[in-house]
Amino acid sequence: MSTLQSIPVVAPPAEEPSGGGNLLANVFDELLAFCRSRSLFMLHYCTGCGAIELPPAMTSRFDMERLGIQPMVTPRQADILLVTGYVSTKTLKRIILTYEQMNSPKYVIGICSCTVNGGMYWQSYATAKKLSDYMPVDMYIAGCMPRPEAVISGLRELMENIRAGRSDNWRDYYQRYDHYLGNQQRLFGEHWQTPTDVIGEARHYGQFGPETLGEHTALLERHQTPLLPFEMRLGLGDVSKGGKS
Amino acid sequence: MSHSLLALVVALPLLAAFLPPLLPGAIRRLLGPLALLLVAALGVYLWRITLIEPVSLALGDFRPPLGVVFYVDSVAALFVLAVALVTLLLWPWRGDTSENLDRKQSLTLVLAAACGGLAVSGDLFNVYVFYELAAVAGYGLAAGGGTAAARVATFRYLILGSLGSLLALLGITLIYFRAGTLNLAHLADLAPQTLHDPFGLAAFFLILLGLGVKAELFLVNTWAPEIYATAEARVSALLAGLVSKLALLVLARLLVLVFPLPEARGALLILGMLGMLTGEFAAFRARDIKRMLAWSSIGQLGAAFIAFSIPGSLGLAAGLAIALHHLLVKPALFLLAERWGGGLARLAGAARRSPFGAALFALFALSLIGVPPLPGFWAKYLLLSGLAAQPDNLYLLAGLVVLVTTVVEAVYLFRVIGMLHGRDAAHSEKPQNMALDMTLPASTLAGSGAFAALLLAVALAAPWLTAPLARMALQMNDSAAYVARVLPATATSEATK
Amino acid sequence: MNALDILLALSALMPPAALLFGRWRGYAWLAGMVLTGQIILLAGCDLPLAAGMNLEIFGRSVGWRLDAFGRFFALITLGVALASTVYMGGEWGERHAAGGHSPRWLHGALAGNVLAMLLLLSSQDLIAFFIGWELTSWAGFLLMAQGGEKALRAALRYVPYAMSGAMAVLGGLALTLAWTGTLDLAALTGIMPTLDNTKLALLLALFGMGFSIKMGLLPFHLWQAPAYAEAAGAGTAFLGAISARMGLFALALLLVKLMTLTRVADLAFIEGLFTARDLLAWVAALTIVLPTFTALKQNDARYLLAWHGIGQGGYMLLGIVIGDATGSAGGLLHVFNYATYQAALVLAVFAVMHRTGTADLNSLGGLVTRMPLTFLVMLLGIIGLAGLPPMNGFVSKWLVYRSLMLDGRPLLFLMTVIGTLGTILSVYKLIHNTFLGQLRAEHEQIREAPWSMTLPMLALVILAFVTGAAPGLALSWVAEAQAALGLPVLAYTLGGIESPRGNLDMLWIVGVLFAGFGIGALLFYGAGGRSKRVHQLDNYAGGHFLSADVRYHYSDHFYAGLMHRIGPFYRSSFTRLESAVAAATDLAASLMQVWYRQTVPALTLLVAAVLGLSWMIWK
Amino acid sequence: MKMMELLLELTVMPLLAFTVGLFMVLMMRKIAAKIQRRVGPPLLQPLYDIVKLYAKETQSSHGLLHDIGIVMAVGGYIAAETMLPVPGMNGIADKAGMLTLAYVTMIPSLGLALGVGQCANPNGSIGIARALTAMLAYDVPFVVIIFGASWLYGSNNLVEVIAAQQAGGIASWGVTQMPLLAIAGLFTLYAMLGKQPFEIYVAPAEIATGPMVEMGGKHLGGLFVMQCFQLFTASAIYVSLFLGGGENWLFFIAKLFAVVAIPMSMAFVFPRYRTEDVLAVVWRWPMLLGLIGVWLVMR
Repeated sequence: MSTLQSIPVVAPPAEEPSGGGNLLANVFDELLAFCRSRSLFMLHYCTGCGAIELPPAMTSRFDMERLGIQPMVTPRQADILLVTGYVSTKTLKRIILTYEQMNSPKYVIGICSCTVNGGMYWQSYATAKKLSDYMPVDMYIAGCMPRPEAVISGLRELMENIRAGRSDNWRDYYQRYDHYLGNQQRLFGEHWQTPTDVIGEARHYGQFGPETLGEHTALLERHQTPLLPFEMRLGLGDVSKGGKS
Repeated sequence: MSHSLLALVVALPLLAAFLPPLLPGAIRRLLGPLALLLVAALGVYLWRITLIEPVSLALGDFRPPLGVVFYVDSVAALFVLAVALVTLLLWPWRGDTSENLDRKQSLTLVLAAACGGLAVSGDLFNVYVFYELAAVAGYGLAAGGGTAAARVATFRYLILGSLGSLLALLGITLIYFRAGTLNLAHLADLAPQTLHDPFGLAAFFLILLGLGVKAELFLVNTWAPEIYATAEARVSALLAGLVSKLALLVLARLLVLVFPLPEARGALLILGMLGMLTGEFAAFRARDIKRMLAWSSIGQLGAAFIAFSIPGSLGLAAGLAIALHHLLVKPALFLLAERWGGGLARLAGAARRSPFGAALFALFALSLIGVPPLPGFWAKYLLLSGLAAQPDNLYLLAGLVVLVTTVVEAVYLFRVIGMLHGRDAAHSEKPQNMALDMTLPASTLAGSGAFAALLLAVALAAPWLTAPLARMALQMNDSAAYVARVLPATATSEATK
Repeated sequence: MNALDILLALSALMPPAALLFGRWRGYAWLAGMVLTGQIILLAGCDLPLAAGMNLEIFGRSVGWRLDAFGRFFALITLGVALASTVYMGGEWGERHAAGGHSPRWLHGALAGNVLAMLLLLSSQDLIAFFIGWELTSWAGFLLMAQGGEKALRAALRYVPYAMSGAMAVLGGLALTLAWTGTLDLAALTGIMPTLDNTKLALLLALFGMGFSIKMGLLPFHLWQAPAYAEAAGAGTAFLGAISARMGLFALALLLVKLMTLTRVADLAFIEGLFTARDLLAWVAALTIVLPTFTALKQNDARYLLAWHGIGQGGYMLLGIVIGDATGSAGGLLHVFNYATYQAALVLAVFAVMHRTGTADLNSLGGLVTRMPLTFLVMLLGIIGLAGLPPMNGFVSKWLVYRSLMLDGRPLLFLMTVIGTLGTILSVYKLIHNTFLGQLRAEHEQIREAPWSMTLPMLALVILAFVTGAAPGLALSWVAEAQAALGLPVLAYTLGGIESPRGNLDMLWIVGVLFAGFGIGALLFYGAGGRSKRVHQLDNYAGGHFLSADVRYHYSDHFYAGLMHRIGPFYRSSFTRLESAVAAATDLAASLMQVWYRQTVPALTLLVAAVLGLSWMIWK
Repeated sequence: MKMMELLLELTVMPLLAFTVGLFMVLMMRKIAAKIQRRVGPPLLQPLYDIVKLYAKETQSSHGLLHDIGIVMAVGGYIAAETMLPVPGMNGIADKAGMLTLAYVTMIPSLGLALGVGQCANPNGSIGIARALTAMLAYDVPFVVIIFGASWLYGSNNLVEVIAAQQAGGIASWGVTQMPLLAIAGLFTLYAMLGKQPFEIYVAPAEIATGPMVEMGGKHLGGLFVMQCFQLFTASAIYVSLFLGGGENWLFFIAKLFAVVAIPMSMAFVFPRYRTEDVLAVVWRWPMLLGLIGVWLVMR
């Protein structure tokens, strides 16, 4: 059990914002960070054997709920995406979609060695070896499989990171979307796309970074019709394309 | 003005029927209508004077009870008018050949004369004669359809009709045997002593059956559907519209004058109810429009019988209203059915070909089932209020029968209306034939349009027609006045007694 | 010429005018103006008013006289006709005409209905009443038959029902005349209650059956849903909103004014336990529950609404049968309320049909972004139909509930609530399957309905909302109608009622509700992070990638669990009853035809003669 | 100043209800934890959850109606709380009555249903279909109970119902006056709270939490707030009808928590019914009890 600092996925902790002198704003941000750290809804994407260690972690013996952690069912509701085992190419598509559908701040935890480096599947042609190539991972919990204690410990560390404002890799996905998309395209082919609109979100929430757009997103835009949401309209204006998939 | 004009009611059409062979073409064709017009005018005139007071005429001035008596009260006058008008509206203007046409026109005129005679006759013997005359003319006309089916139907009609005549004659003989007279007024005078017993009732029943053949009375009406389905539409219209009403009128007179007995009324009521039930229900399953109309007319006449069975002038008013209304509506419907005959399925979409015809059909149907403010409603209203006022539960039952059968009637008539407006069958099958076939000719539309105009006029004038109707019923119900008018001497002797 | 004469004369002019000028575009506006004028005239005149036209037929006078009770219905009729006419006059009417239908006949039928209803509502005696009744029936038939083949078939199914009803009424009329000697309604008011129980029961049965058929009460309700649903759009709205209420008008007249409810309660089936009044109340309650249950099973929006229309009639009758101030006010108010939202709902469904070409609840979905105004109409409409605050449907139902509670009728009360709950379920299905869920690919380019359609709908729901927030506006008419009918009059306030046994102040309730919504909106939009709209395909599907060609929508068999439980409850026994009657008629008809198919009629004649003679002689 | 006082009450009542509701949620989770031999969440856990959800930085909405649904869900309950008398405050309870209250509490459900519908997720629609079915199930005995109470106390007005009970002490409480109805009411309340075995519309493993499937961020937060209100409202209605309302806040809160605690102590040992079985069980037992109870009351 360890956060593997050697894997360059976590951006160096940003300097604590100076706060601009507004004490109240700081307090408010602290409060929000605290609440975020004490209320984590997790979506366990049970890809492999690691999932078996989660029930003990949740139930009477270890009781995650006392830490404010509870399981949730859909990506919209969840804060943490737990990927619990080897990630095949096919599964990875679903994981990426699920990740993109989660609301930020969102955190990814890779459990088991398989998510770190492919583990015992390291030579399989159909397995994605390193989860952090495809999405920002906040925490790896290595082991084959990690015991509930290890899982809990990892989660506690994540909580601490969140409270201290050190864990906001979700921004990285927006800011370096081209990078992640490139890796995804390399694996899935150039026609890869999800029904989500990451670039639009980056623009909407002001998370645009220098590497949000690039050659890979250009490739994406070439064949993708963006899925614009249906706006309510009275039909008096022009009939614009509502969007297609 | 001399009342001898009365004789013209019979004489004019008969003259016009038998003269034509002696006349040149143009006049020949116009003579019949002309005669009928005259009779109609006469009818209007008679109606206006008889509303005040009935008139009677002893032919050859033989005083009754010896001679032939014509008696015209407002009812008879109205029927004379109706006979002339309806015959005129159903006049056969065209025929296959000239000879054929001659025959048709002559027979029609004979029929009109006989009907007029039935309306005005004041004694049973004349009634029988005119009835036979009408029957013969009817057979001739019905067979005139020319098809084998028509001939077969007519043959059966002939057998039934002859048998009926025979029964009627037997009844009349019995009456004569018992009372020694056939003059209705005289009979009315004598009936309480001589005829109000089982014997007299048996005679009445025989006459009822005999005349009932024409009046489509239940038991003896089985000829009607076949004849109406196979004969020419205008012939059906004449038989269903006109002849039946006059037979009905005679029966009603007999009932009022000679046999005002509960047993006689009961027989009429029960047979009327059965007629209504069988007629309307049978029509419910009719698969072609002509048979449907035939059964419907059996039902309607049943309603008229029920109405006449109600004692008092209220029942007569109801019966007259029903009969006159049916007289207006049924011929028009038969006219429409001429082109629309055959299976009901053929009618699909016909409204698109003849919207006016379909509208007329709907109008007549609505009136027939008694939708206010059309005249049919007032007739039905009179009938029902008359029935409801009777203490006897059988009358209430009859009311129930009327209500139920009206529902049935509405269903089958509207089924036809639905067919007319439904999807065009022409879409799927040979469109051209169908289109030509189902379009009503202008003459038909004109004929039934005229009936419709009359119907609407009656509907609009209803508030002003109720008083004359009531008056007519009163007159008809007043057997003392009848006797007094025809036999002034007896009446006075009665009075002095 | 007094106001009633003008009113009737204008209405009498409209059908021919429609038949002559119905094709002209401006006709709808003309008719709309006439109707508006009539509404103003009617609302402003002093009642009661006797028409100048007075006929004398068979020695009885036939006349027309409008009182406040009739006016209440007349105003609703005119209002709904106005909305329907305007709706018909725009794009919808053009499409209708382009489909091979006749705008003249549609306008004409509508105008004919209005005339017939006004005649009925202002009738002074039973003959005038019956004339109005029949005209209403057949004008209704004309309106029903306008929507093509299916409509015609449904309308034909209506014929036996309508005719049976009419004949029952006519029979009742004849008996009334025979037993009381008068047909004048005012005179009957005094006489009819004095008839003995048997006669009264027979009259109640005849008239009651006739009126129930029009109203679609159980078990005579089967004709109504298809006949109303399949009619042409604006016609459906008119039929659904007010036509069937003529039956209620007549029933109220009969039960309250002519017979009086106390006399009806004297007619006991089981002495002291179950009277004719209870029977009526139970029929009303079952009419609420069973048709609502049928509505729940419908997959066609028009049918769903039509079935609810039948069910809602039960509330009205129930309120009137209870007969206290609150209940009868609730029943009468429900007529008005129901007309407002039902017309709006039907028009909204037809607006959707206008754009999408279907009312099949399994082929729609997600239209809220494309037809938001229609959605708003339907939303407010279903809240009214379901009887939830703040719409007016709640107020009238509340009055009925309350009077049932105070009257101590737990089971009837339960039935009404079950009806309401069932309605909530069913209308949610309606709005969900039409406007919510996934927007189909073929509907992406759909536009909002044109103003000629949205305006009348919006006007109706706004009216429904305003009279929901301030029910006193409509209750003033109701109170007048109650007084005219001889019912105890409700003491109302602008916001509802005040009573020691529980108040209702809709002004406050609506105010607080909207304040609550305001705070909710403030919390939602003011606090928390920004949100971003996402496409409907950006959706949870267990990791599956959604695409527009695959339907991701739940519409069919919507309440599967509920249907599993209650689906087999009564197994369409009414339909079976109807087919049994039809089959029996058919059988009777076949038997009758046997008579006319006999081969030797002469023999029959002879046999009959002999039998008849022997009867005559031996009798 | 009567109006000012009323306005103040209208503001305070929802706030208090929310606060109490928060602790009810906590209690519920604690009870679940205790039954499962866990520690359970900390004291302010419900608040943490709500704050976190509102504070999500990216939130996805499926359209205006999705938002409005949540607004209606929360706003409807805020309005409903003002019609529910609590110790010292009557709000507009005397202008509405309990029947109105019962119907106003359906507004939030309708709002939620609309919001879920706009999400275009069939899981959500199925959830709503089931939730409405459940509502049909439990509201039927519920109105029987309302009928019994309003018949017993002769009024539809909750204020008077409570006053009548408090005037006579425990002997005149609903629970002693109409014990059968009280049992039926408890059963109904249980079903109303929608915990196991009545959890048909959430069904996480089957339809992915049903109505909540597409709810994240403040949409979900709004639902959490709604849950607090819902718990409070349901228990407060029960307390007002059967337990004499609140003489003071202490007793009131004790009663409220007791009422919620009873079903919750049973809930977490059950699996889940199917929809049709919910209907069967709720229409059978509480209905039967309720009708007998009403008969006894009216006798």
